[in-house]
Amino acid sequence: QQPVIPIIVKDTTSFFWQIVLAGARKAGQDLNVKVPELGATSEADINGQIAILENAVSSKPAAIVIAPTQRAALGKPIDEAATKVKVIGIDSAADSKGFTSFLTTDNVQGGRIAADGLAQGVQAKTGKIEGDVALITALPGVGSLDQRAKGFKEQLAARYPGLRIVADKVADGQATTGLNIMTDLITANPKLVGVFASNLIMAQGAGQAIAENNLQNKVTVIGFDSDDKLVKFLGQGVIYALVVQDPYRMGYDGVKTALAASKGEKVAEFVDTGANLITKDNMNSARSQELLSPKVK
Amino acid sequence: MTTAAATAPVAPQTKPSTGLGFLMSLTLLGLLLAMWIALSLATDTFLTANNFANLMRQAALWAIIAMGQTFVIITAGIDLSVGAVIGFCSVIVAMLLQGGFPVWASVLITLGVGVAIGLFHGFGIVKMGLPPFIMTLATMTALRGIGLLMTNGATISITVDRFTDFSRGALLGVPNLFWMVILVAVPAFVLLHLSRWGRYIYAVGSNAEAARLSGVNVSVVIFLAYTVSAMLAAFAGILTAARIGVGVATTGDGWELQSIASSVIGGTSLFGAVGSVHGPLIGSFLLTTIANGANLLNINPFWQRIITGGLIIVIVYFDQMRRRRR
Amino acid sequence: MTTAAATAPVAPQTKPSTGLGFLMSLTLLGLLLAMWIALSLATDTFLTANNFANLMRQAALWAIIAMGQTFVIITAGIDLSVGAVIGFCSVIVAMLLQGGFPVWASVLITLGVGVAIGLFHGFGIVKMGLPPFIMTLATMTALRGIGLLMTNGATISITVDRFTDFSRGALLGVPNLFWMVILVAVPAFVLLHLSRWGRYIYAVGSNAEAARLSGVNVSVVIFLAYTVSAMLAAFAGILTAARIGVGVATTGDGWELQSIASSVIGGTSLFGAVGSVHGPLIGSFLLTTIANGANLLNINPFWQRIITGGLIIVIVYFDQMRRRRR
Amino acid sequence: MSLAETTGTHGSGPPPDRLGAATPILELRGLDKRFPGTHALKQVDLAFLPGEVHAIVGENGAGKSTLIKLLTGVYPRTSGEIFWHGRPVALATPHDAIALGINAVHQEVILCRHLTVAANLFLGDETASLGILQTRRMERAAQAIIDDIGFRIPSGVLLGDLTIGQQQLVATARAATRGTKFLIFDEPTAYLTRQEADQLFALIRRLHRQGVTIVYISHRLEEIFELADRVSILRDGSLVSTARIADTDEPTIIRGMVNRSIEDVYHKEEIPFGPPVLETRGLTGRGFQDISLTVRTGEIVGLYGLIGAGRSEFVQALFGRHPKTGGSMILKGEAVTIRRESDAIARGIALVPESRRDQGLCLNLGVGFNLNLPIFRRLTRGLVISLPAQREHADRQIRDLRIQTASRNALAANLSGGNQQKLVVGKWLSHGADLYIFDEPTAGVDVGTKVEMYRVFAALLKRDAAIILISSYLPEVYELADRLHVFRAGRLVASHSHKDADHETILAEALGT
Ligand SMILES: Nc1ncnc2c1ncn2[C@@H]1O[C@H](COP(=O)(O)OP(=O)(O)OP(=O)(O)O)[C@@H](O)[C@H]1O
Ligand SMILES: Nc1ncnc2c1ncn2[C@@H]1O[C@H](COP(=O)(O)OP(=O)(O)OP(=O)(O)O)[C@@H](O)[C@H]1O
Ligand SMILES: [Mg+2]
Ligand SMILES: [Mg+2]
Repeated sequence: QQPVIPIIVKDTTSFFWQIVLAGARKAGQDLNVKVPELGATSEADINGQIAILENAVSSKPAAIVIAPTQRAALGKPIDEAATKVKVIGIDSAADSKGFTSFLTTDNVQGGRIAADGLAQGVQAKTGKIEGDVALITALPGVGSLDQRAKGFKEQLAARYPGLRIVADKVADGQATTGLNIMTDLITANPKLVGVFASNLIMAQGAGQAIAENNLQNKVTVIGFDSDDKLVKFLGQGVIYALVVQDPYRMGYDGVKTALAASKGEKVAEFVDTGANLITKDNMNSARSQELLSPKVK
Repeated sequence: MTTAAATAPVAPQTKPSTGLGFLMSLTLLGLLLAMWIALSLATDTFLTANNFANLMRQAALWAIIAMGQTFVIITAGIDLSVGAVIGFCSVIVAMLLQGGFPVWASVLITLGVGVAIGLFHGFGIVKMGLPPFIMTLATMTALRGIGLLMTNGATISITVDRFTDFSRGALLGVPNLFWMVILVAVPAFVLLHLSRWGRYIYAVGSNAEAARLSGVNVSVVIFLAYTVSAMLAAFAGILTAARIGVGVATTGDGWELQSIASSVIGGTSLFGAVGSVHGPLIGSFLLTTIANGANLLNINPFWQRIITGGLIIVIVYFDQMRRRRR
Repeated sequence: MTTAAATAPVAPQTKPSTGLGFLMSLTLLGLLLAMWIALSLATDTFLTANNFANLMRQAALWAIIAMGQTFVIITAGIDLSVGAVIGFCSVIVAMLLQGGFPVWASVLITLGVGVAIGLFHGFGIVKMGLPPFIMTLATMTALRGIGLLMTNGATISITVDRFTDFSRGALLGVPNLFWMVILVAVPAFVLLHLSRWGRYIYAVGSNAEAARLSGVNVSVVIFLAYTVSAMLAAFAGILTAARIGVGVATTGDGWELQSIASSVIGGTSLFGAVGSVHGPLIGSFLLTTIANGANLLNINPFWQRIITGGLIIVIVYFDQMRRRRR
Repeated sequence: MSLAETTGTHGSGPPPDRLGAATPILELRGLDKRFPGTHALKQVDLAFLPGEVHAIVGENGAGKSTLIKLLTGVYPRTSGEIFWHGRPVALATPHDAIALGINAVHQEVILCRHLTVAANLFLGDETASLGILQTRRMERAAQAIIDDIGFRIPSGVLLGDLTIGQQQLVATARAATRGTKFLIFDEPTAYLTRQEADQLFALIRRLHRQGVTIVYISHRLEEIFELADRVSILRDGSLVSTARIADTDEPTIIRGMVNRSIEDVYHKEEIPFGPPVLETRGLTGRGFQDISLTVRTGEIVGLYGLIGAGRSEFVQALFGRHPKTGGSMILKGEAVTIRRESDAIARGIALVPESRRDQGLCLNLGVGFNLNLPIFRRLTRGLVISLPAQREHADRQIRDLRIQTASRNALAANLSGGNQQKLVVGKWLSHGADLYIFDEPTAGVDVGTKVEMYRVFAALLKRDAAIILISSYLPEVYELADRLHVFRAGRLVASHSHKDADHETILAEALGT
C-alpha cells in the first residue's frame, strides 16, 4: 500500500504555499507517496493548524510534514505528534524537539537581504544611501512576517544608518489595503525613498501604488515572494527587487525527507533552502526563472 | 411601536429616511466635514488634490458595496457574501480578460455572474425558506472555495492595460472610481427613493405580511434586493481587479462586515425599513477618512484600530442623539 | 404577529424552544449522527477514540462562544466582539501567568476582564443607545488594537506547564476541553431555560415593551446577556491560550461569524426570542465535524469550503422543513 | 357646554353614597403630555373614586390611551401631578404602577408572541422554587384562571398562535390576576363578540364587587351605560366633563365627544342589487369548511361568529392569502383560483384585514406611505412615483376619514388606535375594486368616524361594488348587512335576510345552543 505523508502548510489560500504544495505533490508522484494537502486558511489561525495536525495524526500516516504557523504554540502539539509519527518541519521553526528534520528559509535572514536590496536600490536611484523608508506588513501576529521585519530593521540599524524608518504599517492582508497604505505613505512622506512590502500581497498593492503615481524612479520597492504580476513589475522597474525563497524545493524535499525518515533512514537534521535577492539585472538567469516561475500544476 | 421597538430592545426608535431623510443625514455629513477640517488643520497633506483623489478612490469600493448591502438590510435581511463575491468576480473578470474577451464583454459577463449569485440568494431565501444569514454565509464560504479552485490559490495578472489604467484615470479632475460611485448611486437613489419598487423594499422590511396583503409581491422584492446587492458586489469586484491589476479569490475578505458597518453607521437599521442610499455613502467615507487620516498622521497601526473603534462609537452616538432629538 | 414575521420577511414563523425545544433539535442531532455514521463508513479513522477526542477538543471552543452568542441573539442583539475578546483575553491570561500570578488568579482576573467588557457593551447599548452591531463592532476593532499594542504584535509564550497541559488532558476518557463545555452548558441551560432571568431574556427579545410593562428590568437583562457572552468568550480565550500555549491578540479572528453561524444553524433566530443552549452546541459540532471529516477524507482545502457551504444550506434546509411541519 | 359647568371634577358635590369614601384613590392635577408635533393631553384634572367603574370616552385621538399610559408609567408625563390616596406619586416607570397595584389592558395587545399563554400571564411574576421556574405549575394555574373567567384558551400554546381577539382575552386575564387595586381597560371589546364581552363584563363586575377601582374605555356607548358609575369625556386632549351615568344619556355624551349630534348611526340606503360578484360553492380551507354564499353588487353580506369561528380565514382564502383545499369560487361569472394577493387585487378584490398591527400597517413607516402602499403602481409616472400625486392622495384620505395625525410623514405607530384603523381602511378606499372585504373595519373607531365609514360603504355600493363585512359587533352587521351569515367552528350554520331574526337567535346560532 502507498504510504501517506500529509503536508500541513500555514495558509492554503496563499500562492506561496500553493507552490510548496506543488513541490510536495510532485514528490508524491515521483516517490509513489500519497500526499494529502492540508492547512489553515489564514496564517493567523494557530488553533486551526493545531486541529489539523491532530486530525492528521489521527489518520495514522507514515510521517507528517508541517510548516508551523507559530513557534511556541505548535511546540507541544508537535511534541505530542512526534510520539506517534515522524515529523518533518519546513519553513518556520517551533519550540519542539520533535522534528526529525527541519528544512527552512531563515526569515530573519530574508529581512536582512531585503534591507540590503533596499539600500542598493536607493543608492542606484538617489546616489546615496539616505532617506525615509517604510515597512508594510500584511497581518499582525504572523511569525514569519515578524521575523522578516526584525531582520530588516536590524540590518538597517546595523549597516545603513542613513535609512530611517518613518512608518511601520500593519495591514489586514488585503491588496487594496496595501495599495491604500502605500498611496497614503506617499502623500504623507514626500521624501520617501524606499519601501519593504514583506509579502506577496502587500508587494502587489505597493507596486500598484508606485505604478499609479509613476514614482519608480524615486521610490525603491522591495517585495517578498513572487508571482507573474510582481515579475512584470520587476521587469518594468516598478519593483526594484524581490526576495524569493525556494518553496517548491521546500515542499519536494520535505516529503522526500519524510519518506526517508519513515523508513528509518538517517536524514539531515537541518537544511537551509535559502532566500535570494532577484533584481531586474539577474532576473533572467536560469536559477532566477526557476525561482520566479515555479511549475504549480 | 411594535415592530422596531419590539425587536430592537433598546435601539431608540429611529425615523424612516423617506422624505426628511436627507436632512437627517446632515449630522453625519457634519461629522464627516468636521473630521476633514480637523485633518486639514492637523496635517498639511490632507487637503491636497492628490490626497482627495486617493480618498475618493479608496472609499469608492466600500461605498458601492455598502449601497447594495443597504438594499438588503432594508428588507430586514443581510448579505454576508459581498466580500466573497468581490474576490470571486475579480477572478472571473481577470480570467475572461486574460482569455481574450474584450473588456466590455468581460465586464458584462461578470456582472451577469453577480446577478446569478443574487438570484441564487433570493431562491434560497424565498423558495427554500433559509434565513438570509445562513444562505449568504454558505455562498460566502463556497464562492471563496470556487474562486480558489479556479485559480489554484494564485493571483491572475491582468495584462489588458486599458482595463487597469481605468482605475487610475480621472475625468474632470475626479477619479474614475468615484465616477463609478456616482454611476451606481444615481440609479440606486432613483430605485430606492423614487420608484415604487423602492417603496416595496421598505414595506417588506417593515411588515412583510402587510406588504403582501397590500398586493406587493414580496418574493420578487426580495429577489430584487439580493440581486442589487450581488450585482454591485460584482461591480466592486471588477473595479478591485482593475485597481490592483490582478484577480485574487481572497480579496475583499472581511468586507461584508465593512459594508454592513458603513450602512449601519449611515443610519440603516438592521431590523429593516430604515435606511437610504446616501447614508452608506457617507458611512463609507467616514470609515475611509479614519484610515486615511491615521495613515497621514502616521499613527501606530495598533493605535489606529483603537482609535477607529472609539470613533465609531462617538460618531454613531452623536448621530443617534441628533436623531432622537428630532 | 408583528415582530418575527413583520421583520423576517420570508423566514417561516419558528416556534420557541422552551419546553418542546429539545424535541425540535432532534432533526439537527439526527443530521449530526447521520454525518458521523457516514464518516465512520467512509473512513476507518473517524470512529477512533483518538479522533473523537480531537473532535471534542476542536468543537469545544466554538461551542462555548456559540452558547454565549445565543444569549445575546435571543435578546435580538448581536455580539461581534467574541473573536476579539478571545484574542485579547488570551493575551491577558498569558501576561498574568508570565507575570507570576497563580493559575487560579490569572483565570479569575481574565474572566473579570470578560465581565467588564460585557458590562461595557451593555452600557453602550442601554445607556448610550447604540445599536448592538455598532457597539460590538467598535470593541472588536479596539480590543484587537489594545491586545496588539500590549504585546507589540508579538505572541506571549506561556511557560506554566500546569496551565497548558490542562488543554491536552482528559478525565474519564473525555478531553478536559469538553468537560469545560459541560461546565458551561449546565449552568447556561439552567439560566436560560429554567430560571426567571432566562424567561426574561426571551421576553425582551420577543417584545421589549411588553417585558418592560411587566416590570422586567430590560436594561439589566441586556447587561446580563452581553456579560454572559463576553465572559464565555473570555473563558474561551483562556482555553485557547492553554491550547496553543501562547497569548496572541489576533487569535479567534473571524470567530464572531462562526459563533453566530453555529447558533443560527442550531435554530436561533436573529430576530430574537428563538433559541436554546443545546442548539448552538449541536451547531458547532456540525461545523467541526464537516471540517474534521473533510480533513480525514483528504478533501482538497478549496473543495472543503465549497462542500461546507453546500452542507450548511442542506442542513438548515432540512431542519427548517422539519420545524415547519411541526 | 352645560355639561362641563355642572359636573366638573373639582366642582362635583359629595360623591354618591354607593361610591363610599370621599378621598379619590387616584387624582390627576394638570396632567399634560406633549409628543413631538402633538399636544395629546392638555391640563387634565380628574379624580377616580375608590371602588367606582369610571368610563372614559372620546373621539379617536382624544388622548384616552395616552392618559392610561401616563397612569401606568409607560410614558413620562410632560407636566402635572398624580396623587395616590392623596399622596403625590412619581409613576415614572411601569414598575411604579405595578407596585401600587395599578394595571392595564392596553388597546394594543402588548405581550410576547414567542412565549406561551401561561408565560405571558405570569411574566414578571413567575413562580419559582430554588430559582427553578415551575413551568407546569404555572401552566395549570394559568389554565385555572382562564377557565374561571370563562375564556376558552389553552394555557400552553404560544400567544402568537392565537387570533387577535384571543390575545386580547389573555391580556385581560393577565391584568385581572395581578391582585390589582386599580384596573384599566382600554377598548377591551374591540375584537370581542357579545359572548366574550359578556364574560368580560362578568369579570369586571366581580372585580368591582371586590372593591377594585375600574377605568373603562370604549367606543360602544351601551357598554358604558351597562357598566359604569361615572363617565368622563375627553375631547382634543382636554377634559370636557365628568358626570354620573344616571345623570346623562347617549346623545349628551356623543355631543360632548364630537361637539355635534349624530342621529342615524347605521345609515343605510336602499341600493338595488345587481348581478353576483362572487359566489363560493363548498369552499374549504384551513379553518373553514364547505362555505357557499353569494355576494351581489350593491349588497352588503355580513359574516358573524364567535372568536375563531373561521370568518377571517375564509375571507383570507378568498384573497389568496391561504390556499383553498376544496370547493370553487366564481368571480364575476368566471370560475377562478386565486393564488396570491396580487391576483386578487388585479381581479378587483380588496381586503381590509382584521389585525391592523400584524396585517394592516407598516408601523414604522409614514402615514402617507401606508395610505399609498396599494396604489403606488397607479401613482407612478414613468419610472418614478409622482410626489404631488402621492401627497394629494394621502391628504385626501387624511381629510375624508378625518385621520388625526401630526403630518403626512408621521409614523403610523404614533397614531392613536382608532386613527391607525382608519389608515387600514383608508388605504383601500380609492382602489376601485368590485368586491370589498372589510374584516372588523370599525374596531376601535369612534362613533363619528363610524358614521363616515358607513357612508363610504354606501358610496361604494352605489358604484356597483359589493361588500363582505365581518364584525364581531353584532349591532353593526345586524343593521348594515343585507344578508347575514352566521359562522360556527368553520361552518356556515345560518343565513338571514336584513333584520329577519333577532339578536338572541343569531347569538344562539353562533354559540350552537
Ligand atoms: N408615541 C406617540 N408619538 C407621537 N404622538 C402620539 C404618540 N402616541 C399618541 N400620539 C398622539 O396623541 C394623540 C392622542 O392619542 P391617543 O392614543 O391617546 O388617543 P385615543 O384617545 O386613545 O384614541 P383612540 O380612540 O383612537 O384609541 C393622537 O393625536 C396621537 O397621534
Ligand atoms: N396562524 C394560525 N395558525 C393556526 N391556526 C390558526 C391561525 N390563525 C387562526 N387559526 C385558527 O383558525 C380558526 C379560525 O380563525 P379566524 O381568525 O378565521 O376566526 P374569526 O372568526 O375571524 O375569529 P376572530 O374574531 O378571532 O378573528 C381558529 O380556530 C384559529 O385558532
Ligand atoms: Mg386609544
Ligand atoms: Mg377574525
